[in-house]
Parts: sequence; C-alpha cells; structure tokens
Amino acid sequence: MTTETVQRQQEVTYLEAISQALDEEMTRDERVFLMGEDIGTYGGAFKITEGFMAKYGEWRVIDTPLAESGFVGAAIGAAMMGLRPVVEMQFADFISCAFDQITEVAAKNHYRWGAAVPMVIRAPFGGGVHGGPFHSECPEGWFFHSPGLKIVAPSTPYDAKGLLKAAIRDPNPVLYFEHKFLYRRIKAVLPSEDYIVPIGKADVKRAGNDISLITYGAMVHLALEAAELLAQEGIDLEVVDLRTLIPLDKDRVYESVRKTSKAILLHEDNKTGGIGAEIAALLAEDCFDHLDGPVLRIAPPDTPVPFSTPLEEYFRPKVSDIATAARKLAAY
Amino acid sequence: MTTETVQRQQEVTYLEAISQALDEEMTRDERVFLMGEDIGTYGGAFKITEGFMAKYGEWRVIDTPLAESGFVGAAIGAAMMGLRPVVEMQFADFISCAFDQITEVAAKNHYRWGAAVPMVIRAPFGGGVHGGPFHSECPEGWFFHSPGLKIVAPSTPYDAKGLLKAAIRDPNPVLYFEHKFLYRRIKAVLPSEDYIVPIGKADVKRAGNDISLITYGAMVHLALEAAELLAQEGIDLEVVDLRTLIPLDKDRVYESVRKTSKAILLHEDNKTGGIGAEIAALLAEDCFDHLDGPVLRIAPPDTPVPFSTPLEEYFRPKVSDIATAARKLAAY
Amino acid sequence: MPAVQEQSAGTLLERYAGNLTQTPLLCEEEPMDPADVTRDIKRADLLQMYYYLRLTRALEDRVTALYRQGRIVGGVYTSHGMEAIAVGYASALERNDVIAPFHRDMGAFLIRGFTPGEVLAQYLGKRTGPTKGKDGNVHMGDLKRGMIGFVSHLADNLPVATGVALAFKIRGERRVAFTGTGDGGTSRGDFHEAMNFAAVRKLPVVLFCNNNQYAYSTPQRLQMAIHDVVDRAKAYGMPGEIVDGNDVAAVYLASKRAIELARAGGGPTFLEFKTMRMHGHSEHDPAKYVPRKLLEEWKKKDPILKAEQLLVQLGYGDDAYFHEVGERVKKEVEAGLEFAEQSPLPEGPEVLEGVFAEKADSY
Amino acid sequence: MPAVQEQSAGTLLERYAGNLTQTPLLCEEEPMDPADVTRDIKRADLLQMYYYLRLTRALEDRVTALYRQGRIVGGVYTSHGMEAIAVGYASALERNDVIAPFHRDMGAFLIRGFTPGEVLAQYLGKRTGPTKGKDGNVHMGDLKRGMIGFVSHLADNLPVATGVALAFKIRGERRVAFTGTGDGGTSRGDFHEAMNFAAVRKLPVVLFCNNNQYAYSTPQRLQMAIHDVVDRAKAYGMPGEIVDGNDVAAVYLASKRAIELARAGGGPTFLEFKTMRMHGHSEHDPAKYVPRKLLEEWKKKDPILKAEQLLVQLGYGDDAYFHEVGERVKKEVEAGLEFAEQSPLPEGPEVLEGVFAEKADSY
Ligand SMILES: Cc1ncc(C[n+]2csc(CCOP(=O)(O)OP(=O)(O)O)c2C)c(N)n1
Ligand SMILES: Cc1ncc(C[n+]2csc(CCOP(=O)(O)OP(=O)(O)O)c2C)c(N)n1
Ligand SMILES: [Mg+2]
Ligand SMILES: [Mg+2]
Repeated sequence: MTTETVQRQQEVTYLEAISQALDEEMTRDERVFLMGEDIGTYGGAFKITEGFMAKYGEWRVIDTPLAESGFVGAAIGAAMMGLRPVVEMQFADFISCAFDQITEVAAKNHYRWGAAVPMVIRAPFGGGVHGGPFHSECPEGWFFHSPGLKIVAPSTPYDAKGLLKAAIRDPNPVLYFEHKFLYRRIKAVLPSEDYIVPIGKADVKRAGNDISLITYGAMVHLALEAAELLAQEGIDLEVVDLRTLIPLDKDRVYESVRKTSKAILLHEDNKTGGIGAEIAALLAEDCFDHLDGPVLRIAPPDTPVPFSTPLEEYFRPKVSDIATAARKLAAY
Repeated sequence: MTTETVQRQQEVTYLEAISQALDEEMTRDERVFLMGEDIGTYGGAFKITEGFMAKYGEWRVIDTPLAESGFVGAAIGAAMMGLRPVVEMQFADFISCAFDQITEVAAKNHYRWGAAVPMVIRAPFGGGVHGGPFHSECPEGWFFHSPGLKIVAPSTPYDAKGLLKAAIRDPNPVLYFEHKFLYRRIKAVLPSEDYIVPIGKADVKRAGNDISLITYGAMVHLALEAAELLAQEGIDLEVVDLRTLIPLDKDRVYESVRKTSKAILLHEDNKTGGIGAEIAALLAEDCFDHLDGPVLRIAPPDTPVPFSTPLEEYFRPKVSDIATAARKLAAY
Repeated sequence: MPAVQEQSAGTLLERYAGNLTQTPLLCEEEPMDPADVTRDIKRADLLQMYYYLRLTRALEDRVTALYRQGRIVGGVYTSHGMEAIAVGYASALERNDVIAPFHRDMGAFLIRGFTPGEVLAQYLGKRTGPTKGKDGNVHMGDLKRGMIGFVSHLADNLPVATGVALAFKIRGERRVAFTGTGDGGTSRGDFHEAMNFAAVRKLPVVLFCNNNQYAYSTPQRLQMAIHDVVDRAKAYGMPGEIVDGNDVAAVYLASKRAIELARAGGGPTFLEFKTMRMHGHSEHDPAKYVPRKLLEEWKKKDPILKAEQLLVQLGYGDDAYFHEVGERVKKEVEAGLEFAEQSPLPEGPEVLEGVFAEKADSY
Repeated sequence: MPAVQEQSAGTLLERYAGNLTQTPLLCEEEPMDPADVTRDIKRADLLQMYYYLRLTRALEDRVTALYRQGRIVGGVYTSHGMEAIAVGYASALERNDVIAPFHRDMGAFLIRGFTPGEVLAQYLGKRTGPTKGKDGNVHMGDLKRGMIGFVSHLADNLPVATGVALAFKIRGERRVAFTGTGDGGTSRGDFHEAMNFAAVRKLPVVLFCNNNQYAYSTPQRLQMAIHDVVDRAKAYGMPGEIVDGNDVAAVYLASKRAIELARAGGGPTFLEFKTMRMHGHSEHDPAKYVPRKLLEEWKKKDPILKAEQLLVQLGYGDDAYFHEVGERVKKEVEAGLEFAEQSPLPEGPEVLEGVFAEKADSY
C-alpha cells in the first residue's frame, strides 16, 4: 500500500514530463534557454514553463514579440554561438510562419558552411481537442522532406522526457512535436535518474506476430487499443512507435515487417504525402519479397482539420478503421 | 522545304510557351494580371514577361517590393475579389518565404468559409543550372501535403502552355512549377489555336510494356533518353509524365502499372518524402496484386542541392541510375 | 436546414439591418445638432452604433456564458470592452467596401448582417453557421457580405486586404478595404509587408491596430520599443492617427476620414485604436498578469457607458431607451440561440466537401 | 588538400592580415592629425582600409572577368562601387564581434581573413573554398572567423544576427553583431521582425541598409514610399543615421559609434549607407534600366577615388603609393587564382557529407 502510494505520487503526465525535461536540462546546462510567446510570466499557453521565469530569469525564459520567423531566426543565431535555445510554438500550426527560417537557414547551415545549429523547436500539435483548422494541425509532413532537420514525436511521458533531453543535447535543429491531446490524458512513473531516449530509435510498444502497425504520436494509443480488440479475434498486432521521424529507424521497421509480412501505417497527419507514404515506399522497395499483402495506410482524408465535433470525429482515424484494415490484411 | 521552314519558324521554346500562355490569357481575360519581382520594366529574371508592361500597363504587370509573403497575400485578396493573379517567384526557392500565406490562407479559405482563391504561382524550379542550394530547389514536396492546392509541373512546351492556361482558368490556387533547365533547351511547334492541358491528367510520353517509369518535369527527358537506351537491350519502358501532381491521376498510373507490373518512380526532388513516396505507397496499397517486383525510387539523396559541378552531377539522377534500376527490375 | 434567422425584424432601427441589400449601411438623414459630433454623425447612425454596441456585448456575454457551461467547445475570444472599434469602423464603411477583420471585431460581423443565430451556430459547430462547422468562433467570413474570413495566424489577412484594395484599384472601383490586427500582430512580418505594399501602391485600404495593450499575456513593452503603435506608420511614409478606441464616435469619425481619403485615391492610413482588453485573452484565461487597477480605470471608459453618456448629452437617448435597447438585443440573442441550438450539426462525410472550389465569382 | 593560401605575406600592411589570431583587427597607434578624420581614425587603419578597398576591387574584377570567360558558372554579385561599406564597417569591429554580411560585402570577408584564394576557390566550386563546393559565390561563412554564412533569401540573416547578439547578452559578453541587407531586403518581414526584436531587447547589434537604390531592376520608389530607408528605424524606436556609403571613413566612423553604443549596452542602431550599384544586379545583367547619367555621377564618387583623395589630403599617400598597393593586390589576387585553380574539385560522394552536425562548438 505504502509503496503504491509513493508510486502514485511519482506519476507524471506527458505535459509534466516535458516540463521536467526542460527544467532538468536548464539546470544541467546553463547554455539552455527558452524563447516563445507567453512562456515567461504566463508560463506558456499550456503552462509547461510555469514558474520557469522566476527560477531562471527573464534572459533564459524569453517572452518574445509575436513573430515566429523572427524568434526562430534569433534562436538559430544564438545556437550557432553555442547556446542551446528551445523555442516554443504556441501551437504547431504557427510554425508555418517560421517555415523559411527552419527549412532554408536552420536546416541547411551545417551542410552549406559547416555551422552547427543546436536548437529545439517544440510544437504542440494534433487534434482531438476541438481546435479547428488552425489549432489542430500536424505539420510534421512539411519538414519530413527538408534534409538537415531531425524530427521527433513522443507518445508517452517516458519518451516525451527522454526525447526532449536528447533533442536539447543534439547538435542539430530538432523539431519536437508534442501532442496536445496527450498532455493531461496520460501518466506514467518516470525514472528518477537522468535518462535520454536516443533520437533515431523506434520502439515496439506491443510485440505481435501477424501485422506490423507502424505509427507515432497520439495514434500509438489508438493502435494499442485496436491491438487489444483484435487480439480477442486472434489477430496479433505488433505496434511500432516510430518516436523519431527523421532519421527514420528503418532497421526496426524492416525487422518488424519481415517478421509479420504485413504492414499498416497509421497517422493523424493528412494521408497524401504523409509519413506513411515514405514508409510504405520503403517497404515496397526494400521489403517487397517479405510482403504478404498490400501495405495499408490509415490517415485522415486530404482536408484541413474541421472544427465541429461530428466532422472531426469523422476526420480522425478510429479503432474501427484499424480493425477493418487489420481484418482485411489478416484474411489476405 | 517551304513548309519545313514555316514549321521551324513556329517552333517555340518551353520558356516562350509560358510567355505565350500568359500573353494570350491576359488578352483573353482582363481579370488576369501579374505580380512579382522585376517582372515589369525588366521583364523578369528569365525574361518571360518581357514587353508585357508596355503592352498591359503597370497595374496589370506589377513590379512588387521584395516581399513574397506580402505579394502572395495580396494575390489571394485580389483573387477573392474576382481577379486572376499570376504571381512569379523569381526562383522557386523563395517560395519558402510565402509558405504561410500559401498553406494557411490560400489553401484553406475555400474549405473553411467558401471563398474561392483563383490564382497561380509560377515557380521556376529545379537544378542542373549551377544554381547551388538556393537557386535549384524542388519545393513541390512541401506543398504536395497541403490540401486545397493544385500542383502542376510541365515537361514540354505543349504542356507548359496548356497547363498554364488551365491553371489560370482554374478557380483554385495552383502552383505551377516550371523547370529552369528546360527553358531554352527544348522546343516544339505548338497549335495555333487556343488549347488547354487539363489539370489532373497524366500523359504517357512513351508507351511500353515492361516497366512503368513514372516521373514529371525535367526528368521526363531523362526518362525518355533512358528508355531509348534500354529499348536496345530489349527492356521496354513506359514513360508516364504525371504533369499534375495534385490532384494525382491515379487511374492513369494504375493502368500503366497494372499493364507492366513493375514501377520505377523518378524525380529530382529529394528522395525522402518526395512525390515518389506517395505513388509508391499508392501502388503498394492499390496495385499490390499486380506488382511483379519491388517499387523502385530514383531521386537525389537527402541533401540540399550542392553547387560545385561534380557534386551536382553526383546529386542528380542519371540515365545510368535508371538503367541499373530497370535492369534489376527486368530481371526480377 | 432552418432559414437564416433575421436579426432586426423589429422597429427600433429596422433600416439598419446590416443587410447588404440596403445601401448605404447608414441612413442619409442630415445631422441634427451643431456640436462637433453631431456635425459629422447623423443621429440615426449614432443610435444604430449604440444598438450594435449592445448587441455585440449581449451576444458575446452569451457566448462567454455558454463557454463556462461547457456548451461551447474550442476557443472563445471576445471584444468585451473593445466593442466600439468594430462597431465604429464598420459603420463608417459603405456596403461595397470589404472588411478583413481582427479577431475581436464581432461588431463588424453583426453590422454586415451576420445574425446572432448564425454566430452562435458557428460557435456551436452547427451546419447553419457561416463555415458550416468547418471552422469555429470568429473564424468566419462571407464574400457576399464583404467579410474576409479571419485566419488564426495573426496579420496574415493584412496582405490579403491590400490585395482586395489592389483589385479595386485595378478595376477602377471606388471601394475601400479595411483591415487590422492587434498590438501583438503588428510585430509580424506580414504586417510590415502589407503596410509597405499598401503605401508604395497608394492602395485604397485602411489598416488599424486594435491596441489593447497586451498580446495574450505579453505587455506592449515586451512587444515593441515604441510608446505608440502608430509610429509604425512612419516606416512606410503612411499617415497615422491615434484614436480613442473606446469612443465609438471617435472611431467612426477617424475611420470615415481615412476611408474617404482612400476612396479619393489618397492612399492608405494607419489608425491606432487605443483600448484595453477587459477579459482574458480567451475565456479560459483569468489574466492575472494584468494589474487589477488598470482594469478598474478602463472600466470607467467602457464603450457602452461612453456611448450612453454621449447620447444623453446630445439628448438622443435616456435610461428608458437604453433599457429598451437592452431588452431588444437580449431577445435577439436568445432567439439566435434557439435558432443555433435547433440547427443540425453537420454530418461526418461533409468533411470531404469543399476542399476545392468549382467556380470563382467576382465581388 | 593544398594549405589555405596566405593573403598578406608581404610587408605593406602585414599586421592587418585580417587574421583573427591578431587582436584587435586595427592597430593601436594614436591618430596622427588634428583634423576631423584623423582625430578618430588612426593612420594605419585608414591605410589598411584603402588596401582592402583595392583588394576587394581587384578580386571582384577578377571574378567578373572569369565569369565573362565562362570560367565561373553560377551567379556573380559584386560590390563594385560599394566597397567602402563592408571595408568600413568590418574595420570598425573588434575581432570577437560577429558579422552576418549582406551579399555585396566582400570586403568584410577579406578583413576577416578569407583569402583571395579561398574566395576564388569558392567561386570555382573547389574543395578548398569555405563551403568545400557545397555552395557558391558569396554564400560562404565561417564561425571561427566570426562570419555568418549568407543565405540567398534576403533578410533571413537579420533575425539570425539578433540571436547572435542575444547570445552575447545572455552570456554577458561585450561583443557586437553587425548585419544588414539591401534596400530591397528591407521590404521583407524578417527585416521587421529582426529590427523589432533587437529594439525590444536592446540587443548589441547594428543593422544596416546598403541602399544602392535598386533591388535588381526595381528602383527604390517602387519598393517603399519613403525617401530615406533610415525612416524604417522609427517604427522600432531605434536610432538611425544616414551615412555616405562611398566614403570609407564616414562608414567607419558611423559604424564605430553604433558599435560602441551597442557594446556599452545602449542597444541597436540602424545605419543607412547611401550608395549606388555600379554594375548589373549580377554580372549577366546589363542594367539598362539604370539611367546612364546616374551612373556617371556616381562614378565620380567612387569609393577608391574618394579614399585616395582623402589620403592625399592627409598626406598619407600619393600616386606612387596607390600604384604600389595596386600592384600588391593584383599579385595577391593572381596568387589566389593560382591556388584556386590548382585546388581540387570535390568528389561526387562528398555530396553526402555534412547534412547533420556531429558536434556544436561555442563561439
Ligand atoms: C502567428 C501567430 N502566432 C501566435 C498566435 C497565438 N495567439 C493568438 S492571439 C495571440 C495574442 C494576440 O495579441 P494581439 O495581436 O495584441 O491581439 P489581442 O488578442 O490582444 O486582441 C497569440 C499569441 C497566433 N494566433 N498567430
Ligand atoms: C526572399 C528573396 N526574394 C528574391 C530574391 C532574388 N533576389 C536576389 S537579389 C535581389 C534584389 C536585392 O536587392 P537589394 O536588397 O536592394 O540588394 P542589392 O542587390 O541591390 O545590393 C532579388 C530580388 C532573393 N534573393 N530573396
Ligand atoms: Mg493586444
Ligand atoms: Mg539594392
């Protein structure tokens, strides 16, 4: 009983895990500092940096003017000088305003003239929160295609903390997509000692033999739910959580698909040109001989994220979509 | 002899075809007007609009300040009022500066609140011209993933003219990727009467039975060259020119692949997350039973476009890359 | 689908339904009084503005209440305490002019004929809202009514508005575009690019800053090193003016001057409407970062209070009249709510509709 | 791989090799003359600036010639007639300061120790160029020498420079960032966002506009509705100054003042260097859109001519000396060309190197 209580107390949400990672990294390394809109006095739109300004001062927790291109550019400059900026987009959707700085400056500097740009952009993304077209976007697909960027998207508090620490310690620009829907909905007990989750390593969140269900972000939980359901029907899903989108852990993905011979790709980002397309293409090229059925993709249709509840529900992938796809593949 | 001479005289370059399309559409429809940097007095960096300002005046050929987001935004506003703006990016690379306006405003307005945005953005793209990282980019992959945009990329003077006219007449925002390398390198005799090439229709540039080589833009010519070479070896390539990237002509692509059972995707855009990924994914899902071999992709590596000649040559797809892939597939 | 609910079927101000089939929005009666305001604003116009101030307040208060009850999901951004700005400028425009509003410009929607029912349907994600459930809250627009849909990304619609004005100029129309953003929004590059383009091409557009002194939690001093946002205009060679944003008459008159200058070919003007955000950034924000004293001071300058003082002073209205208007707008809002609540939600597959346009009209 | 070629192995100004191992860039000798210029600029510094003016001109003229011969492929943008700007400001900085240059700032590269050989290797796409062939022309940088690589996308490096200054401020270093763009570049949103952020946070950064009156073919009047670009500074509450961009001493002194203000914690300054682009936008552009008369007038204000007049007036130099410098820079450029031509091209597979960094150092 006592032990259980202690453990309960140690449980942290996905949001707190992010907050802890920032706090610990700022304490560990004085080069780490934060920039963004309303992250200081207010503690951020989602309160992830609450109390940080009091603790670290207004030059390490910088409330910026409303100018994403400007402050991402500034982060690039500070990073090149040797600091470790962590920039917050208030919502991932606004990253479009900084697109040019990210893709043309941050991504290409090292390749072009050898200047490392060790920075992190935190982007609260994804739907399911009644945010509508401009507060629910999944912008990762835009950046997936820009060499020079690393991209991570954790699905659990453990990964959220470990990947953020790894991102902060990485000498490259890292886009950190944190899922708003998960912020306060999932909890876990985290190790008390410092740890990282290495960038570039996928994680099998559920081992299985029949079909590889490859996904990331909030969809991992949907995948696990579907896997439980399908297990009752005798279909054994392996749920592969990519965790890192760039560089992609091809080995782990291939290993899974070579075992199961069947693959479903699941994401919340629009279908066309999403990350599922790349993985399907890799499988169709590199694992063709192992495939025992078509590679299926489950993703929202090619529309903006709609606001109204019945529309958004229709838009978002569902357990039943996975079940239908898995049954089809299993019968193949 | 006389006829031949006349025909010779009528031959126009890819660049002239674009220029003709603009000129004819401006004459046909007074709602059409142009905006961009140096397109007026100077006639554009590539001289596509030379003489236009004298002909149409400085309110239909607008030399803008150096501000891509601003003038793309202005084009959106004018389009919503019922005009038909055609915007020129001096180089496609600078489209990153207007990314937010294109993806968040132009692409989503009709879906969100029913406002049509009939505009065209012309973007001279692609490499092979010693342009280096900032004057050779293929940005189409970024936009492929933004519902609400149409995207075309012609490979011949005929298609260049016909697609531009179709784009101008389309009630949606259309990104028109014109390949700089082709500007003055290819010529054709064009019909003297008005015609369009419909958006959304691929074109088989060479019929063949063994392998479908699916591509677009300047790579079409590389594909045709490779096809000639491989024909001598008895490998019969079908070269499918997508022409339109969104909406994709799935029917035509599927028809070809169902016939040949083998597919190679070729593009000049970076490999990861390129359009080849989407098509490979579609094939792996919808044509799986017809596939007699892995779906191969030929594309540059995931790096910026390098400047130095040996680097750029290494970077760009070559006839030999296609030959290797085709031989491998043929032997499969 | 229920018919779009009529907002002003009553008698009080029936000519000013904000319906674009009527022209102009404001009546043609002569001013009734020699005093400053009365010289330049018609009595009926002032009364209409008062009505819209009240309607805006009543509607948004209802939205806030619904939000607190959990009946509205998603963000709620109101113009509480700042209603005079949208009401003032939208009243100064002609019906053919086009507005690209700021996110706290509910009054402009109402004046352009968006009914409380439509607005509430929008908030509730109903199919009868202007976006048919595709988008929420103030993210609505309608080209037929000369309203450009608001985009979350602040200042994005400023370049768009310059393009609207450019279309007017190219077509030789004597129409004006009106647009603005918050103090926060003026930090964005798109603000700069729009201001500059408007000035270079002398476009018929008026650009304003709704300066309520905070961008979310960020006070003006952390956003810019100038005291008056109007100083931004100097970078573009554009005339600028500071206006009391809580005084609907002042907003109206300054807007009118700028609009007429633009209409006459004199180019753009930048207006800084000084005001104060009296609620949180959105309704979930208690805004503890704003000194209470500041709010108390500004409460005394409430735009409705100010308008009533003016009306009393001019002999245009009294408490009974104000009460009558209050009752009327309350009824309109409740009728709107009924309409909205009875309206159907969209059905799932409607998601797939409307990504591409089939045609594009002229406006 | 050939060793990086030494640029100033001679005797004339050997202490000013622009090599960052020397500090400061300019020597510590006392001014020699009571006149205005001589009070504030040391004789040796002025002579060094003259040397760099000549070196810039000689190097870029060589580049132009190589381009015309088809030996350089890709774009060539020179600072012909505008050399005083980069030479002047770069001379006013300390070696620890950081420059995010404009695309016509060759002088700054030279002063920071980029040798003519390296620069020519860059133009020729050789592995010994600062980007190892990855990029071309002025798109080069080197953090060790305090030079931020230029990005084509104009004004993109202005926010970056504010971040450099922010790093200095956070670390409590007395260092300054220096950056700028053209008249054209000041129209971009990133210019605005950078200026604003610099002003709000009082960052140690100096921002300039290299106003050569055209952006490619677009004259200033089609770019902005103001006569002096310096008026842009008013939007940010930032001090601004107009400077004769063809007078190296004036550029140096104005830069020095701004730099020292920034270093002392006084925040950013905006400098408008008035000048004229004397060649085409790039070397393939005959620039027919520029009135010939304008060019003739400006030719009289050539920065090298102006510098020589000043040196003669101060008794610092005469024709023989100028000739000697000319011979010297010519030799250096030719030696550089030899180095560049003998340098190897990169090999194909090098394409794959360097997308990601393995480590990130502090500067
Ligand atoms: C480009 C962009 N970045 C961030 C946001 C998130 N956001 C919404 S409103 C707001 C503050 C806006 O302040 P201001 O412009 O002063 O308008 P106010 O809300 O005070 O009326 C912020 C940061 C946004 N909408 N757009
Ligand atoms: C964002 C962007 N758009 C377009 C271009 C293409 N371009 C290169 S230089 C130039 C003109 C630059 O003018 P200015 O800033 O005045 O500098 P100048 O060349 O006159 O020295 C243009 C349009 C660019 N480099 N970046
Ligand atoms: Mg505000
Ligand atoms: Mg210029």
